[in-house]
Amino acid sequence: MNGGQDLGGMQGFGPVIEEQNEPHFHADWEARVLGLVLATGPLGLWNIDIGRHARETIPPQDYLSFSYYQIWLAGLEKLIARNHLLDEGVTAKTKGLTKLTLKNVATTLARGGPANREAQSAARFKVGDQITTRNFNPTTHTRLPRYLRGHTGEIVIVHGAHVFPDDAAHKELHDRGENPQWLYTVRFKATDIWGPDKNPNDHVHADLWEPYFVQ
Amino acid sequence: MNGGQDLGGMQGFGPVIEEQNEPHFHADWEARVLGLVLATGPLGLWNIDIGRHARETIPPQDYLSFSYYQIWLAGLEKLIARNHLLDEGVTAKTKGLTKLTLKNVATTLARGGPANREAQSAARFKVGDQITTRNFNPTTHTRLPRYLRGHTGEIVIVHGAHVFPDDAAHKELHDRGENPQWLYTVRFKATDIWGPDKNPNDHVHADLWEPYFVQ
Amino acid sequence: MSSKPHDHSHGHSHDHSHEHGEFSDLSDTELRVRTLETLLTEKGYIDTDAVNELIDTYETKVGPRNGAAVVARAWGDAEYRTRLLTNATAAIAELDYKGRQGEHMIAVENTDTVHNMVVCTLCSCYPWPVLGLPPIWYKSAPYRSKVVIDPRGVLEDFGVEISADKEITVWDSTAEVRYLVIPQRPSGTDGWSEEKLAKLVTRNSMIGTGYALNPDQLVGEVQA
Amino acid sequence: MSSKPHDHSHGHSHDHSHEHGEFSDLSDTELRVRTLETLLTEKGYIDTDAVNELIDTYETKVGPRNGAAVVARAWGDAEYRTRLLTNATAAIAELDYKGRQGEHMIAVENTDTVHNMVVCTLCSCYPWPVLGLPPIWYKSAPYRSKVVIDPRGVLEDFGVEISADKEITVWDSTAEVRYLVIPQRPSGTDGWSEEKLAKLVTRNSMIGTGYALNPDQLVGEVQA
Repeated sequence: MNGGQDLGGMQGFGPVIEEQNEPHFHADWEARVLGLVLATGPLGLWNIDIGRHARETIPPQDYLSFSYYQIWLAGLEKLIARNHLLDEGVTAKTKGLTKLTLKNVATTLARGGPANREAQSAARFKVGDQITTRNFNPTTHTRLPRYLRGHTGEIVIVHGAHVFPDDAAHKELHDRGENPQWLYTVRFKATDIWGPDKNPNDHVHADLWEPYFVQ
Repeated sequence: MNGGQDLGGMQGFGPVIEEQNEPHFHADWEARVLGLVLATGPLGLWNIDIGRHARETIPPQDYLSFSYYQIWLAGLEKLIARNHLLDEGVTAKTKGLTKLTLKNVATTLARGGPANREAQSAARFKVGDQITTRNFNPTTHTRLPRYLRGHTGEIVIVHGAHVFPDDAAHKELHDRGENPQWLYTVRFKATDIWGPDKNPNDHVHADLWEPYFVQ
Repeated sequence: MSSKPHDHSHGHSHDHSHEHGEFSDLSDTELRVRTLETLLTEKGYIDTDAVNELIDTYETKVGPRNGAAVVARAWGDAEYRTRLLTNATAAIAELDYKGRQGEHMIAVENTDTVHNMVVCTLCSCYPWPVLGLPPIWYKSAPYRSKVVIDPRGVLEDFGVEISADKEITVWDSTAEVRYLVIPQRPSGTDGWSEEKLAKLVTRNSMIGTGYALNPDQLVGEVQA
Repeated sequence: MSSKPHDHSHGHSHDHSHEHGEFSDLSDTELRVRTLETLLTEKGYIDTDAVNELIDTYETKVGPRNGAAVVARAWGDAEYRTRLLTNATAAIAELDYKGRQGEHMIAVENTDTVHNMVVCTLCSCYPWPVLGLPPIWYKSAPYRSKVVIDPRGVLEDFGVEISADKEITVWDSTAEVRYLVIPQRPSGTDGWSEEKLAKLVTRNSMIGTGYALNPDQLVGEVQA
């Protein structure tokens, strides 16, 4: 969706300012929000794409005003509400959920959440191929940002099949599951994306799934 | 510029909500802001394009959070500061400026600010011609919104030469004055702009100047 | 019941700082405006009577009744309709509506096959001489962002039904040209006077987010 | 002197209302978080010790020193460098850095002709196992919006000089692949140990918003 999260190429935010000796957290609650997000993920009620969509559907004026942990908090609250976790009479036990315990933290983090999956078909593109990205504007989750739609680039890496976020984020709409698709790194010329006044030496790379390409 | 003002095609703001029996102003200060903007314009220190750029350079998180008269106020404050109107020792008299008086209000509003000018050259396009808009991303003022860049449409009205905002807004950068350019209404298919899932009956029109077209 | 433990007070926090445009509540804004007006007046840039007159003009004199008169005349007078569609600025000036934010007018006509909607995605351009000042929703992010990409969704927001096979045409006012929609004349109005026809013409019908009223909607209906 | 009559208090007003995400100040946020944690704990979804351990992991155990060790080894060991450039996930796992937000790693190498920069325009994707949690600026709108359209302007913001004829390549982390920049090895470091080399490798140099330190910058320099 073309929400507040789709920031690539927006202007007017001012310079990037680095905070000197930046602490990990600027308030205790920020650390707690990190911990809550990491601790509730393993309940298995949502995946990373559902989580991202919960954050990007925050109205743009809020998304752009919130600090990043405020965005995470608002997203987490949505996921919790949508799954009725705090409804009266509902508990982890009634839901059949198992909480992450201290002794499983290290192994859970070390395992992570790999996104590669067995391919359902052969890759249609190879390194060196030119592709053109589709022009679409779904209100649902996508990882093809606006600034890369309708542009031509060159495939430079083939990653194998990965979970397709546009489907994985929307179990509520359709039952395509993770629908793994071939993932490629595509190299775009800055002059193609932004116009001829850009430095002809410069490029942008992005990781894009096969369904994002004009076939 | 791709600022907070460039809203066409953004998503996530929620439904359009009409206020029943909406008053002209929601607070007295809103009326005063309207009056101040209209009263200071005739001082001749800035034109409509400079005024628009003053508003669109408000950081996006503010632009999207402000009410519209707050945007006008912030823009007006910038213009006043940039022209040093309120600096110590400076007055309308020392600046050689004449204020709008009560007796001139009606004629000033009736005159308005026509933007048509004598053409500097012949029109390069006529009704029925196909044009493709340029892909550019200036940090300066433009009236070619992001959603209409790099798209093909058909000329349906030729308006004559009009003040070219991209230049008129930036007296401080270059001395091209109003640099009048041919202005056209261009008709785009919704499916071309947004993708094939849009209603094939639908269209968007915009008023675009000749320099916005790929030549 | 929602378990969200946060309130809905007006105002929210910023972790990042920026250098302008911030103020804590409406009374601060009011103070800013008052101070600005006082200083501009003292220094001779503005005249209070002129400011009052400017406000009064758009608060009490110029509004959508002007546009309604134009539309009603076009409905009732085929030659005027032709002039309006050919040179709207001149045709509208026949009724003495002209000037600021109406210098270059175009009238677009709704038909059985086409529905027109007007927006300014980049700011708040609006045909002041015929419609007055725009309503909040017209200047708001929801309308400006959505009507060009999802005009049918916007009509739904307004409770307006439209068939999928009717063309929706959106006019994005990116230049100094201003657009007035001529809504379709409702049936059952044959022989009506211009004054009576004008009562059917709502502001929203001249922007494209509504239709003209039917005769049976007229009684008791507040004219926006 | 500025005549702007407004203050800079933290918080600003909304004329429009919306239904979620609002709160008036940090203490409200704190209260929201505390209540949420309490309820989640009481209902058995989370374990406080686990939450504490998760926080502690990223506050004290995982950070850019991991990435610096990877880079230093690549600088000093040509075969490791080849493995890192060929299969970064496996090469990084040799140093026991792996897992969440580092499942699919790619290492990109700065050279005399190419400078790499990493971003996630759509959220805040960042290679946690090697760099820890991202700094605020990495997650901020200024960086995410600007680095893809004006990477040279971003380098200027960081005070980093770069020649116009050097290629700048930006990697937008739009999938679950995470990028680590291998900065150029500074001259004057021949024969240095990996431990000593690692001290030259700043966090920013592994994102691309800085270079590795020169030996003469090492003394007294706080390692970010």
